[in-house]
Amino acid sequence: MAKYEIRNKRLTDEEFFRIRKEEVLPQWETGRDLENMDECISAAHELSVGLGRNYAITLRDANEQGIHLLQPQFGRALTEYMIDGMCYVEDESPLVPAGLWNVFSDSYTRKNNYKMAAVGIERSIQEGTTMLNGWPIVNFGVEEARKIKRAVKSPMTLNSTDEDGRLASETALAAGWNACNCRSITECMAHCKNIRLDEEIHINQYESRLAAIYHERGVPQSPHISCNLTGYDSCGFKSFIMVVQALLGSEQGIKQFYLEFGINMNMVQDAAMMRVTKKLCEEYCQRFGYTDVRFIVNNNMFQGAFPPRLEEASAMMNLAVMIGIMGGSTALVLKCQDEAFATPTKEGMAASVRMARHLDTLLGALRLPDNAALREEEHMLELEVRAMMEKCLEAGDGDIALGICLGVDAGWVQTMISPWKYNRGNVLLMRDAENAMRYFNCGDMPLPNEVKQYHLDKLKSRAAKEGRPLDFDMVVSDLQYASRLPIIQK
Amino acid sequence: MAKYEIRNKRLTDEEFFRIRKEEVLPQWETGRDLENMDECISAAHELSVGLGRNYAITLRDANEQGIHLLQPQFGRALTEYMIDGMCYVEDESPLVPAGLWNVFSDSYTRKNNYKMAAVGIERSIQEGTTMLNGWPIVNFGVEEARKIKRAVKSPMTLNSTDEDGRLASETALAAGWNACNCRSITECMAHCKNIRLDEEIHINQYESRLAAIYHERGVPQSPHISCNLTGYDSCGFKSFIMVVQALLGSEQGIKQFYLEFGINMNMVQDAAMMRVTKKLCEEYCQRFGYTDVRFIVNNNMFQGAFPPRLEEASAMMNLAVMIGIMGGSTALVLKCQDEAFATPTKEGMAASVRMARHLDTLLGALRLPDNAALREEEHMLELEVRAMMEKCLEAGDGDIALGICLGVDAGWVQTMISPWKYNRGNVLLMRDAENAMRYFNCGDMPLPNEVKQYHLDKLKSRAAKEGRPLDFDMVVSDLQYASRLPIIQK
Amino acid sequence: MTRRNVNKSVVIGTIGSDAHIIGGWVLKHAYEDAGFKVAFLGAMVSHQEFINAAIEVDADAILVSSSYGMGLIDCEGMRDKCIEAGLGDIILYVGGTIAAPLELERNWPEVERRFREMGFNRAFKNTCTAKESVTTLKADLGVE
Amino acid sequence: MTRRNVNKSVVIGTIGSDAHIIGGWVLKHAYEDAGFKVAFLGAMVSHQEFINAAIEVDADAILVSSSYGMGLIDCEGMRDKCIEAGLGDIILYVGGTIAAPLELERNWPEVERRFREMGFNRAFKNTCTAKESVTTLKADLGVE
Ligand code: B12
Ligand code: B12
Repeated sequence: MAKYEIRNKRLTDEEFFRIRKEEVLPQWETGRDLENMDECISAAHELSVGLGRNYAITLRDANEQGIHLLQPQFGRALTEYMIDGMCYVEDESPLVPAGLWNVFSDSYTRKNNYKMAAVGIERSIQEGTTMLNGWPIVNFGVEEARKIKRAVKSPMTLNSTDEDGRLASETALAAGWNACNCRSITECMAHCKNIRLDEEIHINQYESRLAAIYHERGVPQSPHISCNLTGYDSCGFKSFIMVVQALLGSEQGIKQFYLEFGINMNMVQDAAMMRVTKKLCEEYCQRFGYTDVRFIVNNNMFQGAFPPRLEEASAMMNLAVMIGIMGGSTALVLKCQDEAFATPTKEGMAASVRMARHLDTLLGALRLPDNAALREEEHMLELEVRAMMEKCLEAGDGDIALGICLGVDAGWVQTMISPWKYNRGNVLLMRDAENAMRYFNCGDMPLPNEVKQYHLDKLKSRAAKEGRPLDFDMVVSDLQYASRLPIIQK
Repeated sequence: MAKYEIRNKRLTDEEFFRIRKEEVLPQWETGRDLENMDECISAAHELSVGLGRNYAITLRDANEQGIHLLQPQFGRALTEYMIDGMCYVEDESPLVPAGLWNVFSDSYTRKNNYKMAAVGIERSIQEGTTMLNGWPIVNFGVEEARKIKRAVKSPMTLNSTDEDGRLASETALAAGWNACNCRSITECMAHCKNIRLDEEIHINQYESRLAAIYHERGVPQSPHISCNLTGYDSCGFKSFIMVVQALLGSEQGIKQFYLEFGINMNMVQDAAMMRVTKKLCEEYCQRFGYTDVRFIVNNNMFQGAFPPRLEEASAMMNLAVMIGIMGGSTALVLKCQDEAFATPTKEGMAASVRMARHLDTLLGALRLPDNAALREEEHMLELEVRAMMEKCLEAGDGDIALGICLGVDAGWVQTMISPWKYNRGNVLLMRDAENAMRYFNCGDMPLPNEVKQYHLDKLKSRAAKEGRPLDFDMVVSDLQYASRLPIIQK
Repeated sequence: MTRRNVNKSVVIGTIGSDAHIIGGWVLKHAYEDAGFKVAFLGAMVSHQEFINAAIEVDADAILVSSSYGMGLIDCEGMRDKCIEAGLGDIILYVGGTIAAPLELERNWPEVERRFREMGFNRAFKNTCTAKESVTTLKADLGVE
Repeated sequence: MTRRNVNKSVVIGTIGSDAHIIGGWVLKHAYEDAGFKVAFLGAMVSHQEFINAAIEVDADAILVSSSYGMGLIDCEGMRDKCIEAGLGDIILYVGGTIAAPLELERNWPEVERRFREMGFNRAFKNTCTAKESVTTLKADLGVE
């Protein structure tokens, strides 16, 4: 246990401001503009609460009123492309007034490789098009970020982390955006290769604390807890890491979380995941004394491979929106018809907003009715998540930060495919006859026998339906179950 | 009771062949080519069973295997456009091997106005495009119909009735298509103005008997019982008329019915309608001694106004397909993105097939799980349909043909808006908060109090949600609830 | 337009073999709400029936609804019959989904041109709301 | 292509900061199934790591996967480094979603041209299946 120093403990102001000054702001020259935190906060207040465009408040109100917020994603190399594209979407779709923006930075920025981001900016100017996969927020700095904030009508959040998103988050927050993802394990599993989990948690503690400070000082924040990992993870694993992150973020003082689910595309299983996760986030937070924390369920779309044709992509998106609404989400992050090819275009995003809003109109107040299949799924999921939580808490002697690090070492915490070198990856997942995600082999994950059996039984339904035994090839081909175009018989 | 001569009684061969010779074949010159019925049947056998492209068999097998058949609709003025368009769809989409065709004739043909159809053909040739809203099957005759049948790979059915579709059906059947809709009340309510229901039932008895004769002589048929009426009818009314039609068709010897539901776009209510209708069709058929009849659940899309833009139309279509699959349909009749503007184009239909097939892949074996809301809806629907059936049967002294005619007179059988002059139309329908269709006022329909109360309670949920009292304006604006484009706030 | 006295009265119906009655039903309510006298003939109305009703109620305008795609054929000769019946200056509107092939429906100026040529004063797309059509007619009639 | 002895061995990894590992994982299995020796370097591999591994396993080809949209930037100079390392004639493939803006991804000949100019033998769209890529490599290597 002495292996890791990390603990789930709030950073003191002293530590926080030391890190800020020594480690975060110096990462790139634009950090200088953020030195005066009071100024940052009051600017943020003016640009979000002041303009009536605060992300956290909008989200909370929509949740209370049962309104669905649509959330397009957008990220281009240059500020002018950003403003042009986001205004286009707001002008060509019914995004306003029930919308949010999810802006992503480019991957160089996410890797704190601001020199390469600068190369990308140069190249983009030269070529007259975007040569980066997102907006390099750090290179452009806080004033440019404020310019965007002023130009668009819907509240914004920033999606920019891999190992270390602290400077990006500082910049976004000071511009009146929402920021500060709370997702150390997600990051390791989805985007990282070499960083240790304890280091990543430490970095994320800073981000969470940062959001909390803004919140405490009157600029409400709603950091994202994401489980949109590789697109090929079990619901239990996704749910588990969200509960863990809830504890880590709450300790730093976050009061409102945006639970961002990456769904697996089976309505019943996904609904179960959303419900169980919220319930357990609340329950575990209660248990550890975080009593005034709010969790809002939202969902991103399927994070796996999309089909490379309009109609098939449209079927995917409609199903995803439907699962989100029927499953109880408030905000719906949108992909678009270009998903299989390139980062979203403004035309694609406007189209997605039109589509999703209409589906929302058609569904009205309809939700997935409570039913036995859903309850069984919830029950099994709860057993699974509780088993993993208790295992890690026990190992960490009641400290979840420590426990999860040890859990990764032991292989209890793992997913099937990840770039992260600490991921054991001996779990195998495939889809059952209803396309719910199941453990074909649960590797070293500490799942209750009842849960294992449940998954295997479900898989048998598929074997029966297809009339062939389950095998490893199914695992591989399931990675593309939704992206292969159907065969046309000529 | 002496008011009507009509009875639910099988036409004798003598009557049938007399009508055929005297009333049906002479309607237009192409009727001559159908005189020899044995020849017609053997040609039909060769072109459908022989080629492995029989509609009824394909439907039955798909139903048994749990496969979904996609069913595009198509109809243009000239045979060459038909072949070009249908082959295009089969070449550009995964329609084959799990597809069916729904070919519609033009409205002049449906009104037996073959002279005007001829004008439309001429105009189409002149203008080099289709100036009719469907394929004038009677004017072109059986040889042209066979040409189409040979050119396409998927089994075909004909949608061609208003008052009198007998000659059209004769032509289609002799070409190896499926035909003979069994839908006298639907026709009156949807397409007619002046004809009396007893006359229409009489005409339809011929069509049903015709299908039965082909079936008995080795060319399986699966006539459609449709409830795709005005698009603005209650589920109970739709279900009721399907049960009535089942009795009328079975008496004539039909052994397999294609139940074609027009859905109202609320997943739970539509699923309830599909289940209850099938159950009651079976039950009432048993009761009247039709013991070997098969009912297959299928659905058409929403029959009301579609939105005039791609993305909104796509949301509609995806939801409709989802309701069909989740609700238990085998075949899914498709509309397309052009729905609000003009009869389907080949490009639009190919796109719909691609979309629907992908959604089917994504949903896999998932169906709407049994649940309490669904059971309650089913229960209420059953009460309603039984009440209407019993009322009519009683009035008709056990004869449903007579009973329903009297029911129309009494106003028990009616819908909100119809071109039919005998429709009382004092019922008012609107949508509840979940967009299920409810009675705001049930006029003279003999609904049990429990059912009335249930609908009113559901409507209260909407009043509460919208914070305003229910009124007639809601009835009017609900007619376009799905077709209005959302407002863009600039 | 120099015309007879306006008395806020219209005839509404679908033409030819067109059964699409919903649009007409909505129009009927909208015109009544706007204070018009409405002769609602329902669906599948012939030229002669339209004209007879127009004479009977001394209509300012005939609102022909056509949705099933064959309006171009069905509307031919309607103006001539009006002239014959002494209704030469009656306003003729047509609306709905008035042209069968998509190519044509998308080429709206051409659709309008054809209906004008046939003597219709205006043609309306099916995206036109009932209220908008009331406003237009009032303007054409010069009334409030 | 005149080359050294073919020994059915490849290096696979994603380049630059690209974390998209799933495609590489699929490729790894497909090449192993096809009898190749695979040095699978996982995600975020630098030019030098690719080259070192290629030397170590005496690879016929380096399969560079790039999905995150910055492949055009990341792949620059890769061929030169190969030449420097004495791997001048090694086959370089790139595949994935290799260009960031949609305009460019849709203009495939231009994407191919650019990668050829950078010394890549072939560029593959992300619709290419793992099996297809195996078949192509075998053909390029002249082996079964
Ligand atoms: C409901 C419907 C039906 C119902 C009709 C029930 C009934 N009896 O009314 C049923 C299912 C029975 C039906 C049958 C048929 N239909 Co239909 N139907 C529709 C649908 C889905 C909606 C029409 C509707 O009710 N809209 C709602 C009302 C409120 O809107 P509206 O009619 O457009 O009217 C508004 C405006 O247009 C305007 N307006 C209307 N008329 C006028 C006139 C004037 C002067 C003015 C100012 C304004 C105005 O005011 C209204 C208020 O906003 C449309 C497609 C669509 N639009 O989504 C197809 C559609 C009209 N039908 C079509 C066809 C072809 C048929 C059939 C031949 C069957 C078939 N092949 O599919 C039959 C024809 C029957 C017949 N003899 O006419 C086609 C017509 C194609 C074309 N124009 O080129 C359409 C466009 C569908 C399609 N894309 O294929 N149909
Ligand atoms: C899953 C996924 C993720 C997962 C990745 C998990 C992981 N670690 O692997 C997560 C959610 C973490 C993620 C993150 C990001 N992603 Co991502 N992601 C996808 C997605 C949805 C599927 C990719 C996938 O797994 N496909 C399945 C595999 C089996 O297919 P494949 O990779 O294409 O590989 C096949 C072929 O291409 C071929 N192949 C692949 N490589 C090679 C090489 C050679 C030589 C050959 C011959 C063949 C070959 O063989 C494979 C077998 O068929 C795609 C969109 C899509 N395609 O639907 C976006 C996508 C690739 N991501 C994108 C982006 C931008 C990002 C992010 C920057 C976040 C963001 N802004 O959205 C980060 C970047 C992280 C980083 N540092 O790289 C963009 C890239 C845009 C571009 N190219 O212009 C895409 C296209 C989505 C989009 N439209 O915006 N992503």
